[in-house]
Amino acid sequence: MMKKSVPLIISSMIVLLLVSTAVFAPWLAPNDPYATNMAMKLQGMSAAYPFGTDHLGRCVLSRLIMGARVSLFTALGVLAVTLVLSMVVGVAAGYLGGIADLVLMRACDILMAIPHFIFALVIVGALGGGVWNMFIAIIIVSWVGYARIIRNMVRGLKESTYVQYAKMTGVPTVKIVKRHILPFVFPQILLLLLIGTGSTVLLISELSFLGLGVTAPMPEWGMMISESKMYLSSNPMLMFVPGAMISLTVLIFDWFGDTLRDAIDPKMK
Amino acid sequence: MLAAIWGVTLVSFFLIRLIPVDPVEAYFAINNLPVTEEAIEEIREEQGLNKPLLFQYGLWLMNAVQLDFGQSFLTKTPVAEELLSRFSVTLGLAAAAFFIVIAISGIIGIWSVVKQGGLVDRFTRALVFATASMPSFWLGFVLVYVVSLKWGILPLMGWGTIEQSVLPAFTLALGYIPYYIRLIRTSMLEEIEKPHIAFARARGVKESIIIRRHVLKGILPALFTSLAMTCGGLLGGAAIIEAVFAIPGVGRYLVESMAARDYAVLQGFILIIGTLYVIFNFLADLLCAIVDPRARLKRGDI
Amino acid sequence: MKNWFTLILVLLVGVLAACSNTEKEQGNSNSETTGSDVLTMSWAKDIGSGNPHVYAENEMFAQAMLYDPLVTYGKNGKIEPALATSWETSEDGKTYTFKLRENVLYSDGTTLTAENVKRNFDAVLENSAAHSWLEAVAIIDHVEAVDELTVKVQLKEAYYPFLQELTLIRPLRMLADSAFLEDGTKNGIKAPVGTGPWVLTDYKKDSHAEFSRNENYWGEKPKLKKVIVKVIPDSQARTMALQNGDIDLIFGSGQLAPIEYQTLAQSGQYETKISDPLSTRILAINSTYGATKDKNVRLALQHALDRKTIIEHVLNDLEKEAQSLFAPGYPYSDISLDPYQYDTDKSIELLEKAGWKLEPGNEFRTKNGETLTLVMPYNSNEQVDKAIAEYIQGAWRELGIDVQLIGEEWQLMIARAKKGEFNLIANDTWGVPYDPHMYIRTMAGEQQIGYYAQKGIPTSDQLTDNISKVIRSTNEEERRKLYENILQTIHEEAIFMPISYRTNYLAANKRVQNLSFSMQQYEVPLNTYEVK
Amino acid sequence: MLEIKNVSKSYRKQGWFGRKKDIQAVKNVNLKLKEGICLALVGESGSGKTTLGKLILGIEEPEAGEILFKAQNIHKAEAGVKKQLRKELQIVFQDCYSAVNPRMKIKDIIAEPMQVHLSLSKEALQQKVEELLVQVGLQRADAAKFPHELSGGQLQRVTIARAISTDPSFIVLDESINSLDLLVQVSILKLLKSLQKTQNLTYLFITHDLHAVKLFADEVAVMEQGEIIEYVADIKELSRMVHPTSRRLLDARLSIKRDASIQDSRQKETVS
Amino acid sequence: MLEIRDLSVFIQTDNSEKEVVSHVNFTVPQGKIVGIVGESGSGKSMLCNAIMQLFRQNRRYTGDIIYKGTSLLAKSEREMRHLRGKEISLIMQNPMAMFNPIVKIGDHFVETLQSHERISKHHARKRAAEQLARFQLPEDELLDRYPHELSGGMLQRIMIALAACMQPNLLIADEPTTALDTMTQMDILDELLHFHQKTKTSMLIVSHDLGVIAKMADFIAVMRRGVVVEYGPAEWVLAQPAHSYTQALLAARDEHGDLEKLADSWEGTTIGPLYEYKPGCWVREEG
Repeated sequence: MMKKSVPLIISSMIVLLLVSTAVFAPWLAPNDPYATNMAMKLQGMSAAYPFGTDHLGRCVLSRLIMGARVSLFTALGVLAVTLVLSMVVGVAAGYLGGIADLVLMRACDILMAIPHFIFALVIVGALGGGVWNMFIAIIIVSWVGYARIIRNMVRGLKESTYVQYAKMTGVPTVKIVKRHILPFVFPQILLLLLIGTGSTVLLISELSFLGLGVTAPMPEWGMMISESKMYLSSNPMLMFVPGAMISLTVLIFDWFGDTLRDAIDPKMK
Repeated sequence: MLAAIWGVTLVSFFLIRLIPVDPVEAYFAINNLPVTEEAIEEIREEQGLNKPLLFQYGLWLMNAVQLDFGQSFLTKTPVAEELLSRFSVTLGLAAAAFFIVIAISGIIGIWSVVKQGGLVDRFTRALVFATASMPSFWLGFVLVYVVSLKWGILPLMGWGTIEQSVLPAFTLALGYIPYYIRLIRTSMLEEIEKPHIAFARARGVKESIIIRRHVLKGILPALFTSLAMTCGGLLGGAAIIEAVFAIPGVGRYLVESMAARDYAVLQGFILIIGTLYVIFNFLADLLCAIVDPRARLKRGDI
Repeated sequence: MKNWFTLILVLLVGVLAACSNTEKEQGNSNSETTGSDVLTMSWAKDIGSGNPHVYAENEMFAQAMLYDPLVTYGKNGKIEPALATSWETSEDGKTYTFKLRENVLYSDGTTLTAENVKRNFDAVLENSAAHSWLEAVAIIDHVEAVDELTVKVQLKEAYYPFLQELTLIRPLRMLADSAFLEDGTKNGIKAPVGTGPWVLTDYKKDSHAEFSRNENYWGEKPKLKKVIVKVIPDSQARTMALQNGDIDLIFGSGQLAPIEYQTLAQSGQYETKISDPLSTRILAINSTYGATKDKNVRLALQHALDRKTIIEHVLNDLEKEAQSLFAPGYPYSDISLDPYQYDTDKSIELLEKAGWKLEPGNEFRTKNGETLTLVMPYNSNEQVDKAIAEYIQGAWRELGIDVQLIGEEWQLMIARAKKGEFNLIANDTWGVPYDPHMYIRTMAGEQQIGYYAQKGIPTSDQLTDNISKVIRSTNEEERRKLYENILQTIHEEAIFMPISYRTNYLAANKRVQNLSFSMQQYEVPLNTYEVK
Repeated sequence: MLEIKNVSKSYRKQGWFGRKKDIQAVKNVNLKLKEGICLALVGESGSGKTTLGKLILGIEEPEAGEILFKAQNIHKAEAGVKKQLRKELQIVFQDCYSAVNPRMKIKDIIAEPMQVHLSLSKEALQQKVEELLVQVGLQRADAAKFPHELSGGQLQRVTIARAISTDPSFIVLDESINSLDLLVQVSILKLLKSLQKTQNLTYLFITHDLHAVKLFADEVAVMEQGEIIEYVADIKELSRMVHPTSRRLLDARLSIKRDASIQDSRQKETVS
Repeated sequence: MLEIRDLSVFIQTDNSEKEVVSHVNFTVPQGKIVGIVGESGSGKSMLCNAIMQLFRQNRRYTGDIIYKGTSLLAKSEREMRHLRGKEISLIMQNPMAMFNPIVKIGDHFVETLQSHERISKHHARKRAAEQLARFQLPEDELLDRYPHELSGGMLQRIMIALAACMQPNLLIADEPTTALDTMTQMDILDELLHFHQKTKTSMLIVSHDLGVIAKMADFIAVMRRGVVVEYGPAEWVLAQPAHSYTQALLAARDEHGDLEKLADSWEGTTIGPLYEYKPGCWVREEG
């Protein structure tokens, strides 16, 4: 079903590289990302500090590498939870129909009516800052849309002849869903979620930028940008580097999603 | 549609009530005032916060229908007034960004289909995609730093003149452009694959007519639906842009009100933005129905 | 298709038209910013509606520009005449009689009278709930207009800082009769009409405000003709606006990040200035929570704090090192206390004494299997607070202290502080003219940071008793004694860690001259500024 | 064997502004199918043939009337009986590609109904699948293939294998050959015919192709707008149908013999 | 008038090339109807598209297609566009998909007319109405209707009217009745025949249904896997099929056939050379 493609191999390698950077961050970081050293603050590039140091004399590169953890782990965690949540609700609503469907669709209408960023902002505001609350907020705002997509897909599949046949023959519902519905829905949604991961990374950094995300001294890219804002004229590198990291991550996930989609379904290019 | 708007009122009212900070305490805190029990009770009474929640909701809803969202806890001014004056600014910003999105993604998207795979096409697309992946707050600062401060081309910040709107509108728009280039490109290619295009070619219809009348018109419904979503997103995304560029818009106001836990403002804001979204979607459906006669049959509830 | 294009065209034209309209408006005010006696400054927030008797949305500096008090706060807490030229206090300290200045004109041309002053006082008293924090309002029994220019204020009880609190920017400043609504001022005013040196002449919410010189001002008239205040919420944006020449002046603590100030100062292209101490930046220690219940731990922390590094590197030398809770120039604050010196050895010794031992292989000290953990919330939007917190966390890790930072929005942080769920928290004293009595007073009220600081010490009851006594005292000598006692206890129990004295600072174009600061933190002495 | 008594069914269609419109798909239909025969149900599209098929299979519920299979009411039977009925009643769809899950292997497709109705061990199931494949003229090796690897004719054989796997007695052939190539149609019809004999099957053959009917069916019923308008008990009498719609259906058959009149007129034109 | 000379069509995919039409030869004489019959995948539609030069990008051709003495393969896209619809018209199968659902019927006519001559919208509409009237269609009613409001049979009729509106010299009908009911199919075929008799337009009709071809064609070509196995005047091919594949097809359509005796597959070779076994009748030699 899937074609082998060179771009896909390259892009998945880069994603893998990124993820393993996050996983092995504590061992990869050349310096302690939390160690403050006022004597060494706001240094330029050097052998010891490849990207220089920040306003508390911490190694920027080490903080960037550790920062990958927050962004990626949160984004991937959101991906996983959203996947499960939207699958369960979407399939239930789409396949069973009735009240479940009605409730979901109305909930969708309403929740989609509030722009994601604002919704997340309000939820984080309500729950308080911190990685965990931010994580919850992002899931709350994102799962509904996916659930709706799944619901629509399931509705289409439910009408397909082979599902009708399976129902007619008396195949149990759980088995029909497992066999005839999930294998079609799963890869599509995974793909959509992967493509959406880029925007999740952006959302995380935006919330952190506003001081609603992670707590210091945990290094997070959005927060690093807001910390370094005041050094823009004296030390522009400090702001440039985390921004570039965010862009790069978003771009890589976009590209990965694109290549994956092309490989799965070349027509959708 | 009315059902959806009603739902939005529910969310805007009760979601805000989830916030664990007591609004009265917030009122005191934001004013840096010491709190006494009597003072709390007095404010509570004054704002009707001591009534049952459902009663409060009913009251709020009744007033909201008459475009009265109550008074800001913070400034004592009517929320509707505050919001409307700021909304005009944000809508201006969003509208400018909206046209930039349509213009740029339209040109690049159509170009990329008509002159597929050209060098210029590839380069511009790569550039646009790269910029879109940048966080808007960061991009905003970099643009201000480079364009305004280093080159001195455009004004730094503020709002009111066309020059002042260029940078923020662009920053806001950039995030959406690649999405639309992709949407336009994908749906145009999809449309071109359709058999009726082959039939039109077989009739010798001019390529320009095919692109205009068949392909572009064919992608409009998908475009309208997405644009309606984007309108909401642009209004939401304006919050950060407004902070960076010192624009007196509603997004910045939201962030400030959020920090102050100004219930009345937050509720009114979410209600208005949700209603706008519902209206945008309704308009999109309407436009779709105008373009695509088949959509007229499908719409059941209004 | 054609219709669609037309629709877009129409919308486009509409937006352009809207833009060009506002452009014209903006253009007018822009042209005036370049005048030689016009100063353009930035402010982080909108100035508000200009009601002198309420708080929130109104920015104090603007209220101070428009309205005058009866008396003002001079150097070292000396009360000086303003709208009142002289005053008398009765023996029992309950009656104050003010003689008003003659021929003081409001900007609408009306004259200041005793009746008018009474009306202002009454309007404030009518909204007493909002002012309950302020003893000067709560303590007033009634106000009388004795004659055309004499006002008598009757207090319920004696209250020594009454005059001091009359100098506040709000709420006891004078508004013209014509500006009152029927129900007073609590629900707004008709127009900002005051006796102050400035008159509000143009205002666009969240965008800009324009003040013109009050030609009828009773005192020395401002040198500038106009002051335009632009609202720029972001500090980096303010800096860039100054560099770009869009504004002439950035004024105020927190309006510039220390590093930004330093960069501007070092560039030599701008006039920069730092004020005398205004208030004290402190870390309050919770004596009722966790490890900091132990006095030895509190003392250890006092010795572990390296103020010099914080001031040099985080505050960029913008603030002076603080040795005591109140700067020595404050009333009753010039007592000699032996400050805690930065000495990590002593700190470790104290920790060991308190039973917190560093077991081999552990990163942090432990006692009975518990780790020495200090909870420290900070306002996630305050970059300086955040940097200090992060620095302390890093520095104290070397002593085996685990500082857990909780970055929260200000509201949530306050909520946490009210519940007392912290070991350490950044706090400021109230500054001129409130201190010392206002900050001391918070220590007696529940749910306050100061309350949690003292509640856990053995002499807590005596301390709060002294606090309530000192405020009621009419005897200068007794007051001095009580304050000495209070400040002594605070110091000995090591419940506050003063870091630095907050200052105001400003950065301006070289063309702005005669730059100075007021005594009060939130007042900009624009009267004296000049533009070349 | 199967008796349809006064069965009616209508669909509700939702229109603009929620207006609802009822469309009568099957009107008061009576039919009796004898065991072992093949009844062809003929009619234009939209005449209600497929709905009738779905009613018989229990996919749809009738609004009025009843359908008896082996004297059991299909729609009102108890759960146990219903399961037995599901085993006995099978269907072969028109579009074989949409009738199978494209991500399942042939062996799993065929095994699906057996897993529900027969409790076989894994090996026995495998064995049975292979037997079925051979029975419908495919290779044992095809079991491991995916649907897209097979041609239309082969795949239709798979769905036939699936249909007969539960050992049914009645199969609805819902336009089962109409989208196949001509020679493949012939081969499928041959297969079905031989299966009918060996398995003792009864067919309801839904089609609009009278040519295939003539080759394959024993009895014919013609439907128009939900009603049976003509019933022919003997296939040999097909050309003697009298109802105008039946006549038109007969006339619309395209013969490979040249239409004399047109031929004549043509020749005249070329001469003149 | 149209001559296909040893035409082969190759479809190019990413890294391979597939021959879908192989060395096909036949001609469409002026004023005659040529029918091509073959199973799905036999390359019939590819042939139609090759003549119209549609989907040029990923096709490769060898041999030649000569229309009125000039090669269509050599023509530029611009020249082809002028030819399409005006000189050579195409009717495609599945009329429901061939009309743009969001464009009114009348506009389909208008854009076709305007693409080939300078004509105002008003005049074009008038011409469209006349054209619809010529095919006994209710012109005033149809012009402002959308395709989805009409039945397949009606749309197919409109398609014929549309294809005929520029008075083409050659009308290619690719499976014109496949998606239709049997009764509608008959009507459409009659319509086409009627049109042919009136205008003497040359036609190329492609169908998988031998019945359709038998009804319409003067000459019949039988295709199998991209190859023409037999070609000749309709009478000859139908009465005395020379190739065994043609014979099998005919037998399956025989009214008096017996299921048991019919051939259900044909696996013969199609690679043998084409030879003329009678004047004008060509057949492939079988292995």
